[in-house]
Amino acid sequence: MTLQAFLQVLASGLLMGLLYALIAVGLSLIFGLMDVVNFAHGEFLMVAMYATFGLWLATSLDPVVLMPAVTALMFVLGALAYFGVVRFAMRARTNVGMVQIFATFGLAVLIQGLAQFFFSPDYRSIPKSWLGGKTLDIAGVFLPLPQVFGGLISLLAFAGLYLLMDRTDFGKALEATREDQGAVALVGIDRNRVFALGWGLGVALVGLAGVVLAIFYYIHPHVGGPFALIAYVVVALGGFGSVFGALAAGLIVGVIEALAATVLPPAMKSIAVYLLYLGVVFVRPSGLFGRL
Amino acid sequence: MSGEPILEIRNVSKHFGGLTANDDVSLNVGRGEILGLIGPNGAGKSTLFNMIAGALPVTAGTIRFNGRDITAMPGTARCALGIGRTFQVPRSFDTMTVLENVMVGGFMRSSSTGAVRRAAIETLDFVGIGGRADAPAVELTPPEKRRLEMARALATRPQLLLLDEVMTGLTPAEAKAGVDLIRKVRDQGVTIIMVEHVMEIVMPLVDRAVVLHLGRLLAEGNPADVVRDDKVITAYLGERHRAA
Amino acid sequence: MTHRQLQLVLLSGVVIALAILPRVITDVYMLNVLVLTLMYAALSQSWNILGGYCGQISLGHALYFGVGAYATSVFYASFGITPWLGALAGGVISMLLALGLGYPCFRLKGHYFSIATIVIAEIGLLLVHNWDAVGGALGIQWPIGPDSWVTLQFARDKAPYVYLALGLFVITWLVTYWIEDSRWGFWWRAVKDNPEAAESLGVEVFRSKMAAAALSAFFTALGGGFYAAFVSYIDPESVMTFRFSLLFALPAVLGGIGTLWGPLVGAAVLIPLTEITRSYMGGSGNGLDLIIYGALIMIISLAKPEGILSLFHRNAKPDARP
Amino acid sequence: MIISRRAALIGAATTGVLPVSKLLAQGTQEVVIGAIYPMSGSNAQVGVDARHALETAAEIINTANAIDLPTAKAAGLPGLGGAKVRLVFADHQADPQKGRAEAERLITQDKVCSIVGAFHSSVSNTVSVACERYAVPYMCADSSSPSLHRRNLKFFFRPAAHDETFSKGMFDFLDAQRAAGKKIETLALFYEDTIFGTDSSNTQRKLAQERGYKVTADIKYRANSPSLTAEVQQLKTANADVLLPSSYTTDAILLVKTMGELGYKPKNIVAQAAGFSEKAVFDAVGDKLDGLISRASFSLDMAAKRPSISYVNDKFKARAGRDLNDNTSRQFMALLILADAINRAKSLEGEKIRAALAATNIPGSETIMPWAKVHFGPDGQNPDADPVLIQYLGGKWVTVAPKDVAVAVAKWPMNP
Repeated sequence: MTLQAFLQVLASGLLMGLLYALIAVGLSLIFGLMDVVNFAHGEFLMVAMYATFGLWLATSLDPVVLMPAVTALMFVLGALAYFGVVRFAMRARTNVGMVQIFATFGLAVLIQGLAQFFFSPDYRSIPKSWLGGKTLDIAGVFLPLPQVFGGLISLLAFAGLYLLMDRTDFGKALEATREDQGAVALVGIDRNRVFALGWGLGVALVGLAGVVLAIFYYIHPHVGGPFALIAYVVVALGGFGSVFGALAAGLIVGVIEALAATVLPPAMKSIAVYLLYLGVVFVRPSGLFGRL
Repeated sequence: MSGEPILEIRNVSKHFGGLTANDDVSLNVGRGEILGLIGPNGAGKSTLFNMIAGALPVTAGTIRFNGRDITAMPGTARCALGIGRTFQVPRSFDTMTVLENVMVGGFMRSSSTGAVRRAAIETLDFVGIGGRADAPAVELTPPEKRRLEMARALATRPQLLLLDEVMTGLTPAEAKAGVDLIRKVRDQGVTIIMVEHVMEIVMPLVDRAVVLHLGRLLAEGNPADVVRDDKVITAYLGERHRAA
Repeated sequence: MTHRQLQLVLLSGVVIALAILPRVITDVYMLNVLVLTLMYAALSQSWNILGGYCGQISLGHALYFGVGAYATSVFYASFGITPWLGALAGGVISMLLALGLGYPCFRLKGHYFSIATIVIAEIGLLLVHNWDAVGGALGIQWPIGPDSWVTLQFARDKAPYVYLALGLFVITWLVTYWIEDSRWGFWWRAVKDNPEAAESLGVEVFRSKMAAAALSAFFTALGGGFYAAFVSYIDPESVMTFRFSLLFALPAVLGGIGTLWGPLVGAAVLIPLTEITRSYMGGSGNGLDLIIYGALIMIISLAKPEGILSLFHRNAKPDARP
Repeated sequence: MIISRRAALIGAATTGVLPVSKLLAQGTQEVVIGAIYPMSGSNAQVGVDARHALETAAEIINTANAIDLPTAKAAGLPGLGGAKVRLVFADHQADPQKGRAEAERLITQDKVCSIVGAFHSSVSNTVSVACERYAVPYMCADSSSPSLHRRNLKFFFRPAAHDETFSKGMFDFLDAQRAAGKKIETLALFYEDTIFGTDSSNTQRKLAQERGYKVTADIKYRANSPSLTAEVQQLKTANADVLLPSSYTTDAILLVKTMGELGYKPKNIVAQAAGFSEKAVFDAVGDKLDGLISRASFSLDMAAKRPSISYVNDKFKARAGRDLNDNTSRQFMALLILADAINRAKSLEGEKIRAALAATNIPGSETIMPWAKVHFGPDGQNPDADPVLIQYLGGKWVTVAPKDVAVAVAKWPMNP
């Protein structure tokens, strides 16, 4: 492989990795807050893509312009998912983990069905947009603009998340809730409100990723699955609950996956990512940056 | 209290990173005695306790049980040799009934379910919660949970029983019942080490008191003498001042 | 009569009723649903050993199912060895695999363990997908032969498959029943509820997990062998995907995790629901069947978090948590 | 085996189809045909389109149409007293087990006299075996794995080509281009890790060797991958004279987008249809595909020679909102061929329909396909279902090969 080809694969891997991190961080946030693994995460991504597509179809505005609207919508959806589903799942007295997994799995199937019902199972895409199909050529290394934009959004989201967790009352409430759920009630924080906000935030983050993906990817009721699997691996690799871990693991997974496809038969490139995960947790059972 | 000690702790230290939890602690426990391990918060009682139970590895030193070096042995194996324990915050098996909880311990000594069940019922009667045998463990009151923990540990037929703050949070009447139960256990020939934070409750019960302070052995001897020891008083007063 | 004897009587009743069923129901489609229900009950019972009793939530059991299906198919299609032996071989291979994988994996806790099982099953899927000696993506076609209990091929008759699936369920049930009241059963539940406390009571935590994994993998592979014989054609996508791992856990969770009857009750609700919504509503292609299926799973798991079975417990336990 | 014999008898009784006389006496006047397709899951759109295609075919069978297609002229099937065709659809979710269960349900509950299906070759595999066991003809409309007709099944029929024939057509075209002085030395194979991708690439690899082409990239990728960047980078590095993709819609869109992003313009693409005949792909990335060549079972520009094609296409478009393509044309035609056999069999009994199908002899001109004719070998395969090659030029498909049906000369290379 030439140096240029290597740099190309590396750059593509990093850009994809930033996107993986953005998809995964919402999952990690929700987990860190309340120990819930959300099996409908991929479907939230899909909903965000359809929301972008639907709004684009209705308003002809560019996806970039639609981003705040879609993100806000996803925030509301996340909060609703908490109030409508997860809140009840957390009431379980025993095997809480399994109940959550299957309640959110049921939600995932339901959302897929709704998507098929309202949008038909056809493959949609946004053929024309400001960024779509445009590419930066830096000395023979091509950086597609939608992915560059996605990478920037991802970095901004992580910076914002850092500030939010570190500087705001909401961040402190989140932190307090995840430290000790019982104590929170004593200091007068409404647990349900914090959880709902946490879900809203987590789903809004995956909403950002959905808008970016809608620019350059196809849209389909089942589009979430492969991304969700990667997101789970990213979250676990980085350490459940760790925001920085999600970013680091996302980048690692993106690069490893891209490089593996040049070394292994491409059909088996995911094996490299999976082995990496296993290798890391066998040495560090709580991931790269996990607490536990 | 004659003959060779059941437990010998020799120069045991424990470091957590740069933090020293126990520093060069040596201690003998005689067969059949009730030993009180006391000291203010952060004295290193729980750490020492967990090292004896095998839940934590030592950094340095040796622990011998019945003359046998058990320093590197995991908790499971120590249980097989005859060391039982309870937990500071009771850890019952919450999907099981009270009886089943105790049976888990019983399988240490027998693989016949019938025999284990019969023995477990006896043990439950012995600790005084025989009437709750079929209740789910999760429904027990806190004092009942402490008794369940004790029954579970007794079901493994220990020679040495480690009790971790079993009196904490009990009303005076409950504590009195607890004291009676511990005496009854000792009368069966079981050696007991109990960690307690509150001295007043345990002093009449223990044969010998060992006071830890800042990870080191501060005083040891007859409980009546120990509570009058200046060093001990300072250690506890110091803590009260800090707390205030 | 003790509680345990009552269970055996109940099982006999269920077995007799189910054995008579193929003589009453003659509809091939309904018998097919019955076969699947019993098969998933057996597979979920196998999963329950590790996931329900021992508390190790595996979401990668499709791997063992696939190993069973592939071992049986390769032995039969390539060497003419009867699926009875093939499934047994698959069971043994799976058991060894589970022990080998358990060694590193049981160091992991909670979600790290579950994700590891997903990832390992995905690796297995990709390897089989790209392994030409076992057909790769093309899969393995069973030779079409006459009806026979040796080759387990029956052209139109579903009753033999009902009996085979029922047999598999009864075996997994009896094994669970027997273990539930033995040292291993107590140890597994102790490991699930509180590993630290279990260790202090002399429970061999690691060995308990390994034993549960081996047994669970063995029976899951037998189920895979049965499925291969039942369908007579397998490919990686139709026996090794994540979907199956979920389908093994789901009945136990819906019925009552870590209970003797949970898997059967859960499968009896879930499988007919899945099949019938698809068959009678799926033809339109508008996703309505998925909407109903998804909503029902959600509602059941939320309304009865301890499983459908908890409906029948007389001493329904009050909610201890806020 | 008392049980199995008994059940077999019941099976025969329930499956057994009512004699025509009784059927007519009851006034049902219905020929029930099952259709098994993916109606949910990632390929659900295929099922939805198939539904439109088959319903279009049923409409043409059931009404009188002045076109030259089998069973089109009269309303209903004259051989059965004008009986109408009724379709029953079932969802197989790409699962061979579910496909078989649905086949058995359609046969025993809905009493279908034959079944059409199933897109996925894996599902066609189990469905055809079930049909064989119940002596009900299986019309394999669109599954293209060559292994399907090599299993000695009596009730299996496939009027369209399979992957070997398709690939042969593609290489015949390449040979012709080379003979015309075009430089074609190197090929890049790009295929998904499924039955379709495996069958397609195996044949292409073999043909490349036999006919003296050098394969410089041989890339199997995981279907529905989130990213194909590294894979496309390898294609770009190889920069073969012809890229031969075997991909479905999702990956086809991603492949073309990624090629654009990495600044790779392949010299030529000759696609194994699939995704490259789907509207969704051209909606998404059609601007980058001008000059793409695909093998096809169907070509709309043949409508100039055969009025029936535009007639059918209009009817289909009214239902589906899109033109007929490689899959939907095959599904449409399969039902007509089946109806023709049922009409000639004058019976709904599986054996008789089977016999009629085996005796099928429809000239190509009475189809909407570019086939020479429709007849079946002993293996149930139509040996004369040669594909055409069509090129996507200025937003329209143009037939460019073989010579006798070509409307225009291929634009070659696609990207200079």
